[in-house]
Amino acid sequence: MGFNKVVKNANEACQGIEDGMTLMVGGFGLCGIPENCIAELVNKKVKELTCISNNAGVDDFGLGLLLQGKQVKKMISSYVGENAEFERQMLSGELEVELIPQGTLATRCMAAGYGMPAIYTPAGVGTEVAEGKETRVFNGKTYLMEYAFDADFAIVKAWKGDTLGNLIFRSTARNFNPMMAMAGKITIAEVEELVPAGSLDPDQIHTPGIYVHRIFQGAKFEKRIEQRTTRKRDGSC
Amino acid sequence: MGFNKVVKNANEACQGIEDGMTLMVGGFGLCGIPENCIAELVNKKVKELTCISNNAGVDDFGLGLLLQGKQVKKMISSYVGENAEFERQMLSGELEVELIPQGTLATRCMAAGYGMPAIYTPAGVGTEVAEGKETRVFNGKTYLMEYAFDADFAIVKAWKGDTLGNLIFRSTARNFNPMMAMAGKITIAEVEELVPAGSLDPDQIHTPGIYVHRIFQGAKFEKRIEQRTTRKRDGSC
Amino acid sequence: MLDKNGIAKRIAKEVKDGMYVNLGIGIPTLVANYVPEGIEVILQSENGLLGMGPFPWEGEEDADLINAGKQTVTTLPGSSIFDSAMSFGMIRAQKVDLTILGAMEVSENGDIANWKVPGKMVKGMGGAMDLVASAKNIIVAMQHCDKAGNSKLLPHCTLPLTGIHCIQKVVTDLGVFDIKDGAFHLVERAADVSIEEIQAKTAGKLVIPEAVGIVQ
Amino acid sequence: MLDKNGIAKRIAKEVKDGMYVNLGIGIPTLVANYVPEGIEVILQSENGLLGMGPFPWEGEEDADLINAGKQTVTTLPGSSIFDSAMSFGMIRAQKVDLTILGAMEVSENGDIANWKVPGKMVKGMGGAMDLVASAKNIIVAMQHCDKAGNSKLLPHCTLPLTGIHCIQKVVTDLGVFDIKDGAFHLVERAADVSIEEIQAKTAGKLVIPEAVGIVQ
Repeated sequence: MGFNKVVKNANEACQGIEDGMTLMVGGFGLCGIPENCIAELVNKKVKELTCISNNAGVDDFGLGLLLQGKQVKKMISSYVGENAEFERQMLSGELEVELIPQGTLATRCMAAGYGMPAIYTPAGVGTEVAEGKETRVFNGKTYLMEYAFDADFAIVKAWKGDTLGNLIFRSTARNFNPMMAMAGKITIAEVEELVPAGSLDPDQIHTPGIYVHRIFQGAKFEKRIEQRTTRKRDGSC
Repeated sequence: MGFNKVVKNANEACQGIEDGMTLMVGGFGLCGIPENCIAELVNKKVKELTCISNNAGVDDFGLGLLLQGKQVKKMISSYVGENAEFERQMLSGELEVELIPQGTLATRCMAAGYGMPAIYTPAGVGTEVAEGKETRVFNGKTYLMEYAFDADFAIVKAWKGDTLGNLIFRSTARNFNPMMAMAGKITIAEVEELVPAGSLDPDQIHTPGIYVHRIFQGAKFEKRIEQRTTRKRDGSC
Repeated sequence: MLDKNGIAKRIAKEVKDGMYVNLGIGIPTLVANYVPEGIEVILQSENGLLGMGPFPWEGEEDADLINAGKQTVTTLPGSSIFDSAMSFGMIRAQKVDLTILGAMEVSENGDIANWKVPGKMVKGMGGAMDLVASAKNIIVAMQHCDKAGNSKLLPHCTLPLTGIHCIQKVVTDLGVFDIKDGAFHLVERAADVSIEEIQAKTAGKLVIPEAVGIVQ
Repeated sequence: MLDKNGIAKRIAKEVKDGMYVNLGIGIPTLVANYVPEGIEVILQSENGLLGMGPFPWEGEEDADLINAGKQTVTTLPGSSIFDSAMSFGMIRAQKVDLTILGAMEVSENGDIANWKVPGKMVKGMGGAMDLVASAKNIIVAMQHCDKAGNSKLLPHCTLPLTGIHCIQKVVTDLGVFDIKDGAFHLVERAADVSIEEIQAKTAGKLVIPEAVGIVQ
C-alpha cells in the first residue's frame, strides 16, 4: 500500500531489465557507481544493453564487468579509457561506442528529467560531434541542438535514501546520479544507508522521491579508488 | 584581496543598479523575498526598472513598494494579484506587464544560469502566450521555444550564506532564488545569517559561491505572511 | 446537485493509492479532505514542495513554508523541498500523476480556459499553463454553469485559453463527464439531477450512454 | 627551453586574484603549484567540485572525493559540491574565469585538437569540448613540437577538432603566444631560445613584434 518503493535487494530492484534495453548508469569513473546493481546485471546475464554512462569502468570493476560478459551492445559515454577489454571490443567492432561531450551527456539527462525534449549547447560545434546535428545561432554564437535521452531504467547510487525514495549524495559521488535519477522511466537507487521517511531534512534532499521507483540498501560497497593520489606526511606531494 | 564578496549592507550591495536596468528578484509571493535590497531600491529611487519576479508583492510590501514609488516600467511575472496600485498602474498603461507561465519563468532563469540560450516547453501552446513565438514538434508534441532571460542584476534572499557566496535556502523560501542567483550578470544575496567560509557542509550548499558576487547579512527580516492559514487547537480546520 | 464538498468528494474517488497529486486552489484543495482511508497520496505544491501537510497549528505558522496558494502549510515525514525549476521540471516530465484544478470553461475537445477574462483585471496564469500542458491526467472541478446560467461545458472556449486538448475529466455540481472523441461523455449524474437538465445545461456535444451512474 | 614546470610557472602569472579556474590534466595541474603568494584562486573540477584542495594525506583518501582526473583530492573551507549538470552549466554560462588545458595541435585561428588521433584508441573528449566551447579565457599548455619534431602550432589543425576559434593564448617550451587576427603573436620567448628557432618550429602564421620579452 502507499508508496512501496523499498525492495529487498539488487535482484528485486533489477526486475524487468531485459535484453536490448537502454540503461543510464550513474557515477564518474568508479566514484558513485551502483556497484550492487551492476553485479546483479552480471548475474542476470542480460544482454545487448545500451548503457548511457560517463565512463565504462575498468577491466574488473564497474561497467567493465558488463563488458567482460559481452552484455553491452552500445556505450554512450564521454570518456572510456582505462579498459583493455573495452578497447578490444571496440576495435573489433563488437561494441558500438558513441562518444559525446561530458556536459552534453549531463544536460541530455537533465533535459529528460525536466521534460525538455532538446537543449542547445555550444559543445562540439565545428567538430565531428556536430555531424548530422542541427545548429542554430543565438546572439552570434553557434549551438548544437541535442536531444533528451530516453532510458528504460536509470540506476543510481546514493549515500542515504529514505523509504519514499528521497536521496542524498555524498561528496563528488553525486556527479551524474541526480540527473540520471530524474531521467529514467524507472529509476532504481541503491544506497549505503536506507532510513525511514522523515529522517532526512527536506531542505537537504538532492533527489526528491518522486523520481525514484525502487530503493534498497546495498549489501556491500567496495568503493574502489581509481587514482589514489596522496601527500606524504613529510609534506612533499 | 581574493574573493571579496562580503559587502556591508544593502546600500553597498545595490551599488551600480541604475535607471532602466533589468532586475531579477527572488521569492514567491512574500516568501523568500530580498526585503533589505527592495527597501534600498526604494531609498535609491532608481527608476524605469524591468523586474523579473514571479509576483509583484502587495501594496505595502515586497515589490509593491517599488510600484508605489513608480519605479517599475515593466513587470515580467506569472501572477500579480493582491495589489491595488499594481492594478491601477496596469489599467492606466503606466506599467507594462508581461505575464508568462510560472514554469516558463523558472526555466528561463535556469537557462540563463546554465548557459542555454533557449529552452522548449509545452506551457502556453495554443494560447495567447504562444503568439509570435516559434513552435516545434518533438515526438508528436508541440513546444514553444522560450529564450533565456538576460538580467543586469539578480537579487536573492537566502537563509545562510558564507563569505565566499555559498548559499543555503530554508524551506519553500527557496523557490525562484537559486535559479535567479545563477542568472544575474551580477548577483546580490542577502542572508539571514552570514557565516565564515567553511561553516557550511559542501554537500548541502544549494547555490555555489561562483554565482554570487555580493553578499551581506540583512539588517532585519520581517518575513510577512500573506495567507495565514492554521488549524485550531481543537482539531477543526 | 453537488455542493463544493460533494464535487471534491467525488473527485477524491479518482485518486489512487501511491499517486503524486497537484491540487489547484478552491474546490481542488478540498479533495485532500476526502481521500479514502487506506489510500496514500503525496501532494506536490508547485512552489517547490513535495509532501505537503495540513495547515500548521495556530501559532506554529512558518513564513518560509507556504503552498502555491501562498497559505502557510506544513511538511510531513518524507517531504522534500526544491526550487521552482525542478518543480516545473517534474511537472513537465509527467512525474506528477494527477492534477486537479478549477476552470471557467472547458470545451468538448478538452481545451480549458481558467486564467483571464477580457476587460477584467488579469492576475496571471501562475503555474496553470505549465500544469495543463504537461500533466498526463487532469480533472477539472467546477460549477456546470456560470452565475448567469450559461453552460461552462462548451463546443469551444470563448475565453482566452489556458491549454488545449488536455482535460480528460470534468466533475461539476451536476455530474461527472469524460472528455473524449470531441464530446463530453456523461459518466455519472448527481442524484437529484435529471439527464434532461444536464442536456439542457451542456452547450458542448454531450454523449449519454445507456447506463449513467449516480454520484455517490 | 621551458620544462613542464617552467610552462606551468609561466601560465601561473596569467592567473589573477579572485579567479575561478579549471585546470586540465597534465601540465595545467602543475599551475596550481605556482600561483603567486597573495593571489587567491578557486579551482573548479568539472565532475562537480568548486574549491578543490590538495591531494589528501596518506591514509585519508576518500573514494567519494575525486577530481575530474579521477584522483583523490580534498575540499577546502568554502568548497561546494554539485551535480554534473550544474557543473557544466556554470562552465557554459562562463562563470569559470580561466581554463587551462593541454593540446595536441592549435591553429592560428584558435582551433584546438586534443582528443583524438585517427588510428589510435580513442578514449573520448570528456569535458574538453564543453570547456573550449564555453570558456571566455583559455590558455593552452603544450610542447611546441611533437616527438617527431613537427610543429603543433599550425595553419590548420590536422587532427579531429575539439573546438574552433576558442584559444587565446598558448604557452609552450619555447615561448608565449597570443592568438589573434589569424596568427600566433609571439609575446615572450624562453631565455635560451632564439626567435629564429621559434620561427623555424612554428608552422602557423607567426607575428614577431618589435619587442619580445623573455619568459621569467
